[in-house]
Amino acid sequence: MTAAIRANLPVFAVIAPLFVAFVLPTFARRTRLVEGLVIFVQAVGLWGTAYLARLVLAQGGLPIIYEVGGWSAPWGIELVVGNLGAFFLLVVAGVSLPVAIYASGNLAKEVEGARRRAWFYVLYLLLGGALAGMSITNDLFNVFVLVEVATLSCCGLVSASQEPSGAEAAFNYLILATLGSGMILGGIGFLYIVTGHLNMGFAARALATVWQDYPHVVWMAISFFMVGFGVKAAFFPLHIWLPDAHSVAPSPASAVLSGLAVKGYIICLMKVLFHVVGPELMQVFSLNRLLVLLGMVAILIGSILALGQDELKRRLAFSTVAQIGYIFLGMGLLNVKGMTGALFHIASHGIIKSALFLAAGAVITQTGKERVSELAGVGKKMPITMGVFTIASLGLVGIPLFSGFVGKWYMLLGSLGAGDYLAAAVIVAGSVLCAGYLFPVIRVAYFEPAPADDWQEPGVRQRLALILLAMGIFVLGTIPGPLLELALAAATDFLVFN
Amino acid sequence: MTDIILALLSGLVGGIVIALLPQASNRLRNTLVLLFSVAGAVFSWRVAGTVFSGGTIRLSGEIAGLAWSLQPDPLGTVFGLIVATLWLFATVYSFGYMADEPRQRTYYAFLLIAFSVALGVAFSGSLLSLYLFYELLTFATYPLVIHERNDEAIRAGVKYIAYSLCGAGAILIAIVVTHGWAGSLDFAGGPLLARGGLRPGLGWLLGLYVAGFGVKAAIMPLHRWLPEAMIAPTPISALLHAVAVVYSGVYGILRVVYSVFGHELMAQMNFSRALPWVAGFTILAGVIIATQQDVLKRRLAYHTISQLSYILLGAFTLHPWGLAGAIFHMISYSTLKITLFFGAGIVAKQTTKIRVSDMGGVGWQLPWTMASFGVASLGMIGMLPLNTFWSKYYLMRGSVAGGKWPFALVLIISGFINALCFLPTVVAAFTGDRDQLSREKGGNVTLMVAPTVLLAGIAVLLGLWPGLVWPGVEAVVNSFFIR
Amino acid sequence: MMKDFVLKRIVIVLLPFIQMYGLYVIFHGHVSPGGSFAGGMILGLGFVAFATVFGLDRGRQMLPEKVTTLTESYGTLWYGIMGMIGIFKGFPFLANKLAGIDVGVPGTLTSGGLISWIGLGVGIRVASTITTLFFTMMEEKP
Amino acid sequence: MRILLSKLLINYPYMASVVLFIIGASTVLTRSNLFKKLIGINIMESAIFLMFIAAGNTRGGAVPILDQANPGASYINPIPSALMLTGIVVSVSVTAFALALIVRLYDSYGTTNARRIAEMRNGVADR
Repeated sequence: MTAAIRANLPVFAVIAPLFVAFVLPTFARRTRLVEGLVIFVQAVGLWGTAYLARLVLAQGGLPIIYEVGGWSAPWGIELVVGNLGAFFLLVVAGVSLPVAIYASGNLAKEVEGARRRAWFYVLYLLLGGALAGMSITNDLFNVFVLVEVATLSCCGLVSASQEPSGAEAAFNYLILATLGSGMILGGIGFLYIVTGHLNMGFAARALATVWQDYPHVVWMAISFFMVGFGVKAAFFPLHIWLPDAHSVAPSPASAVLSGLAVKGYIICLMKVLFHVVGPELMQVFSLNRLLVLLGMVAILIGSILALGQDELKRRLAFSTVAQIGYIFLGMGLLNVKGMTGALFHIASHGIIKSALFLAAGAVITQTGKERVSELAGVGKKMPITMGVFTIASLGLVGIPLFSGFVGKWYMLLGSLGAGDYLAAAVIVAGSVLCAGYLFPVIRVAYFEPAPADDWQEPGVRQRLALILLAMGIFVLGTIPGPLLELALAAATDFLVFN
Repeated sequence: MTDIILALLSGLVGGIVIALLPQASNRLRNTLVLLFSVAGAVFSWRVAGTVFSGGTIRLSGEIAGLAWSLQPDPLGTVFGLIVATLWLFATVYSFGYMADEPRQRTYYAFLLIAFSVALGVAFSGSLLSLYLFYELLTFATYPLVIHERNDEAIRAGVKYIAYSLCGAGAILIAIVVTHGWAGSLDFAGGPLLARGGLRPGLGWLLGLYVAGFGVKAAIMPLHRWLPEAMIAPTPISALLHAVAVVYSGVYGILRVVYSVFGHELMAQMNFSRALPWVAGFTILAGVIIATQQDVLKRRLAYHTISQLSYILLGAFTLHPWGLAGAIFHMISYSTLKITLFFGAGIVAKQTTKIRVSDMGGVGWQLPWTMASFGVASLGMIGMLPLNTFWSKYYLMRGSVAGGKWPFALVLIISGFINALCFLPTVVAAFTGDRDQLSREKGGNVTLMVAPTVLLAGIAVLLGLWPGLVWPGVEAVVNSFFIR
Repeated sequence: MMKDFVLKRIVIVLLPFIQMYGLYVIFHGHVSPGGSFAGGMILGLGFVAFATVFGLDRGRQMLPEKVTTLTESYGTLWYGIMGMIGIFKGFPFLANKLAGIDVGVPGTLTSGGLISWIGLGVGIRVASTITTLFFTMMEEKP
Repeated sequence: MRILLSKLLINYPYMASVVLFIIGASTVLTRSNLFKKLIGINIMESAIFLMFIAAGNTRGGAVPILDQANPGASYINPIPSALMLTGIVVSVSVTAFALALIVRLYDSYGTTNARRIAEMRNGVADR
């Protein structure tokens, strides 16, 4: 039996959260059972993905190919757990477990009613399953379906808070994201028309031979993909929905939205751009320069906009826009170092931004204060929460020994390797700006006199989740070992063997 | 091996312990702070003993796929010793100065942590660990800078952290480039870039490094944060803004010049010929601005800017004598400057006078303090029985021997301006009207005066017997020039 | 709720046929156009027609919210269980012929193996989702 | 010109889908009524479905059901149609969800005009 489970781990990574999500509504009112089941699924998921990652590493980067229904590649749907898949599965599982633990403690204060909370978990698990699917599917149409599942779950999560602004943000997000999915579907359509394949490997092989016959169609397809995924991943000029959506959502939702969901779309875009279109074709269309340029603009503008926000969660949301810029910049450098940096930044930003949002959420639910200027003295009343916030800030700024540094180091290596000194300067300037918008929070929290209000630390589960994430930040920064190996191997896959 | 870990940990652990103590328990806290500082100092001295007796201590490991190492060489050890020794004095002085100040727990906790981090800067054996500790030093000292917590302090803090982070960013880029060119960042194997020889872009790289470390070394025009940061309590100004923090910048530049580029490579580069001029300009401009300041601490701050460039000038001569002078000046200047600051602090605390123009007659009230202040002022001019005479001597000798005689002239002129800068204050302090002065006692005078007088005594002692520290200076020079 | 007698009778008479047709489309997904989604839609639209004519309350009586929640959840779970048959037999998820399921003669009803049964789960889910959506929207009236 | 026109005419489904796509996208982006935005989304998605299905169509092709009587017939590619069925399901769920959100927005703001909602919210935020 265990052998059967192990052999089918790739598909379980996708369907287990989905099916648990579908069963949850039947016992929606038994909150403890729901929470227990969610945490159990996430914990098992983490174990399974760790096992998969070990398998992939042990195979020396050879992907585990899973043929659903026993149908092989061009006809059936493939799940490919390669370096990239294992990497992102690990990130998804690693971040969603602490967030689920946190949610089980904090959600009661943010979402009213047991049924609504159960539906929150349904959407949470659906998002997790969709992200897992996105990371390992090798089929373009599956990408579309999973992207849609993720988008709808994200919108649901955004609107989970009862405030009307939540519904508005969710609607705006939904409209733009659906526009994006339409674009993605159109891009898939163009690729299918040109290549006749939906399987990424086959499409890539066909595209390499036929793209010269249909350069305009391919160009259209690529631009559709860029805009479509760009909207969903909040890539710079298309980020307008993100600050509203990510700041009004309940804090666990903000954490996964900023930490994971956005990255899922980026992973899909990476797959399409590097596995299907290929780096050579990207250079033909000057896509790499566009990515670097827009990435730099995103870093600067996102950070500067974040500086101007007084609402803590909005500030973090704008920071996400900037950090997404880093990932795109690293992608656009088109060398292994830069790509590794971008991939590692996906992991480290995922974990750091989750920690930041969860800490901010804990502060907001415990004190009722949403603005940075009102948070004087929080650090003294809630040392663990603000301690984690501090660690995460140091990580995001990119202090050595914290996870953010590793990604930025590789991106710097990449940009200097590509001879792009401006990009290197922007990467560093982004760090300084990042300190500019995060450290005032810490200063206000620790070094301003505390009011007499009786603020307390959040519950045990929230603290546990925060501490887990902080440890994650530290571990990723000091012994990133397998994750960095996977990122490096995935980057090599992207750029060398294509 | 264990010494270095214990030296680094004593401050860190101490800081955490202090932070966990209740706010009220002053006596226990002071005892513990002293204990941990002494421990840190003792272990640093033990490390120094090992290094100067020819042993090597190396602690290296791979973190996040990059090689990090702690390996104090003579230069690092000298810096570490300066930090460890002066920290003890500053700690004792703090007990006196801070006795009636609020927020003591935060103050001492971060004082100890900053101690650890400064030692880390000194003992790091690779550019990466140097960068890490350099960056951490900013964060560890930030709470000390904004200790007053008023608007001015917070503005100074923002400026401090912004300047430092920008500098650190420049250093990070430079480190990445160095990593790409040299393949390694470890100091142990000689100058990193020497093997590659001259190559295009080397000047830019040096510029990045100098700009990055120059922020903390307060090279003009990157000095703006330093006078502002004088809002901090006096022991902090003395320790951090006259010694530890700015020295970390100076130390970084010394490292870059001698461990990253190497003096041979530097000598071949066009850009390195411009650097002494920057330092010379900063020397003169800093001290001239200092004479214009009326607030004593600001005057001292600009004077710091000037004096730091003495060290840099010595380093940029690329001559053994110049380096010897630089190292000697690191040692002698720090003892004198900390004395000056301590003196200013005692005056401010005891008479609430912070302006030079008000200080007439203070000397009669605080004879020991002002005597030490006078001794230190003489030292800043470079008078003979004081240690700075020797450092200036070697600096000039190095400038002339390195073919850069105009800088010897700069040093002499600067000495005269220094005289204008401090002597009138001292003279006024002992000649002014002594009767109309009110004295409101703040702090514990004994604990403040004792370290001040002791440091002045040390300065005189080193002036009389420079041989006391000469072996250390010689070891540093030999480690870079004789290979 | 409509008061037209003819309409009510016709719906009563037609309802079984509509349901029957929905099931037919579901089960013939592999041999004719349509399939579980279209079939489930027809199945659900039967209930929708009933609720339109007889009113929301009778519709809810016939298909309480509890039931739709259950069918929604377990319809999907059924899909999962069917998929797991392959895994239990030592083959990949959703394995059909490979897992030794009888696939009969092409062109006949039994030629789909597991497909019809999987389709049943999907169809039930679609039907209950459609009815839930419809009921919810009818309730939303302010 | 003639060749271009004839090419355009032959490929009329694609042309129609392009026109529909532009109509849909511009409706989404320019209209401030939430319902019109939603309708625009639906038009846009229909355009893509149309394009996909047109791509799968073979003129004079047979229904893609295995038929022993006529083994040599050229079949219409069933994959795009199957995919678009999924796409339609997705679009239905998006529409349903968006409608639910519009209902909630109408309940709390009393209007379905996106611009006015934004104004009201900012007014609340500014206080």
